[in-house]
Amino acid sequence: MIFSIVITGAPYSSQASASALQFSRSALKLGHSIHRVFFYADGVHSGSALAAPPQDETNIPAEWAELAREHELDLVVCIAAAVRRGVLDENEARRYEKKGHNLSPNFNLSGLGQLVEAGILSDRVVTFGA
Amino acid sequence: MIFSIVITGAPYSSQASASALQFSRSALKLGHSIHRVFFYADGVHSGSALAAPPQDETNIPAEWAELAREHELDLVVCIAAAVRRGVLDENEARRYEKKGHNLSPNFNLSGLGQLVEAGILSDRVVTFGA
Amino acid sequence: MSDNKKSFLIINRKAPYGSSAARDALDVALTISVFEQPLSLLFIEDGVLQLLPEHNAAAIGQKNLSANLAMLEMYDIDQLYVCSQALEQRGVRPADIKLNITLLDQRGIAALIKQQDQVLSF
Amino acid sequence: MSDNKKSFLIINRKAPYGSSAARDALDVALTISVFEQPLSLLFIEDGVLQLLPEHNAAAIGQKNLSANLAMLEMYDIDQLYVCSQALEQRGVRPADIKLNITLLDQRGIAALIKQQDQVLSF
Amino acid sequence: MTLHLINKTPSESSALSSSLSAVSEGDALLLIENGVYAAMPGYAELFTRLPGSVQCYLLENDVQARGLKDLNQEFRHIDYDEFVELSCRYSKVVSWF
Amino acid sequence: MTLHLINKTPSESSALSSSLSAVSEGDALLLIENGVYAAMPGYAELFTRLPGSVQCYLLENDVQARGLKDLNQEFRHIDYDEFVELSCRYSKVVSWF
Repeated sequence: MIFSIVITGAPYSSQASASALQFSRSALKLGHSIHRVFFYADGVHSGSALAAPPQDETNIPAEWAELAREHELDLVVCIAAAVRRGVLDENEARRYEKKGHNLSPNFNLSGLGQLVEAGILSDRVVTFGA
Repeated sequence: MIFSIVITGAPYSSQASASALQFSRSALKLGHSIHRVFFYADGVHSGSALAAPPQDETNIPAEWAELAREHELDLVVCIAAAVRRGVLDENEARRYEKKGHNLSPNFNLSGLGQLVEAGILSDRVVTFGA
Repeated sequence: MSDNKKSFLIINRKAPYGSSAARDALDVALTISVFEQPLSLLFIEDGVLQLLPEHNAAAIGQKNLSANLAMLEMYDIDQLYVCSQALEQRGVRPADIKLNITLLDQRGIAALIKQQDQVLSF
Repeated sequence: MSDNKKSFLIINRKAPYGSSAARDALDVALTISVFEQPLSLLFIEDGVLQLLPEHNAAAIGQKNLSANLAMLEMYDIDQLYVCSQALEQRGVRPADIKLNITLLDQRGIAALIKQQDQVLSF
Repeated sequence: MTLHLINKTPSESSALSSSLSAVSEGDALLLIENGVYAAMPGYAELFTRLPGSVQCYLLENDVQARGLKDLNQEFRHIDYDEFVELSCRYSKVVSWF
Repeated sequence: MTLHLINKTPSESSALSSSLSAVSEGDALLLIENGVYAAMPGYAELFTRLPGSVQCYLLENDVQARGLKDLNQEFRHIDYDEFVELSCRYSKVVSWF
């Protein structure tokens, strides 16, 4: 089966990203493929490279990054949702003349087309909501 | 009257920060003082220097910064809530060995003691919740 | 399923302005329509409040949702379904809504969901 | 009000783990206690679910809230009030809760709020 | 006496019902943000059991933003300046969200 | 046939009641995150009107995290692997939050 995952909740204020992570690990372990993970609304904060949770708590952005490296996952952060919430890659930082950028290197900013394309090409879309 | 303001919702996912901004403007206009504005939980995202909302929408972090400059407001972002959510000043970025920092210069990271002290020294604490 | 077409349903359950959910949902709707996929929008619970006319969101520093709703017609998105019970509970008359909508009861909502390939909720 | 003392009430209305609210509230409670201010905690609605024993939050990659609750006793925070109706609605027996709590009905809750200088909700 | 601040619709959280059961004589309710929807005609019954000494207010900015008309007449519409004044008049503000 | 995913308690949002009224014969309900609290004894009545063909599931990780015991026996406890399998078995997943 081809899955895509949608996450609309931020780490800490919702369990969405943590649940999606566990679901994705199980799906991959069972031999399914994950076409894309799409981070929308407050879900974009899962892509922050600056998050520094206490050592004894799950570092959700780091765990997504690790899963992405292992399984070549496509982690897409909605660009419009991200930019207004202060999650920027180098390009967007330049465009908006901001001094820094904070998108974790394993994530990509892109448009809502990536969500719709995922819906078209995947057998199942599972949303983890805020 | 001495007010303090508490904000626990992020811009966009909640109206909390925008409402608090309007309340604070009115309070100052009416001659009251604001001892402190405390950003807690997802409220910490109001302190992001990287937020780049569309030009025709309110830039909430920028408006807080402007109000703070005009009225010498004490804008305090809860350090524990901020660090785990990826809102860092230069010090914390160094401590956690992160390449960038994103706290807007008009905000300060500090502990929950600042919230409690505000509760003790203010006549009214008004919370704008998520 | 032929030619990579999938039918999409967007469920709108949240009131406008208190959060970005209503705007997020409409942005997705317009994008689905750009991809020329069959699309329906369902407004239930507080989602029906998005359809009230004459917003003035400038009063709270936001943009009117009605501009986005008007885009639906421009994009020929005309499958708009509204929960009649949600209107009743809130004391909204169907005539108050200026868009071309189809009222559904619970049974109709369940049937609409059943027909779709993908359902996205907001 | 003498010597800069204010009485604080923290209202806990949210279930644990689904959001950070429960943990945030307890962190504030401990800080208020460090400042040696009079402090009460009120658990209503889903907030009473924080008090159930034997959490195993490692199953979802979080830390147990019970460690934080145990800190309350260490800090001598003993004014713990619980809405009896909220327990009943959820089928929780007061005996299921291992902390030293005082049950309150609606009238008692209103009276408790009335007495406070500052009320913080989570 | 307490000013109760409610910012959620009756169906998006239990904020309103919690506040209604925590009200004392002489308190006030102020609906803001999505809370203003509770003044729609369909929800009138929720407020019928409030003591007569409890004043009810709506934040006009949020009412206008949402295009609301024909709201519950028990509620007085106020602006942000009056919101600040109410916060002064009552001895504390309790937020329900 | 649809798998309905609910992640909120009955009082923190209308997710559960919305999902219950949108269920068709042969669908399934899966409670996750705070949604699992709905299987507490006090809420049993909410599920009595479901068609018998609707299967009900609880995500065990979330049940354990919250220390829940003596839950509604109509619900079968599953782990994440079974959650994935259910998502395959039903033709789509609808999330209520």
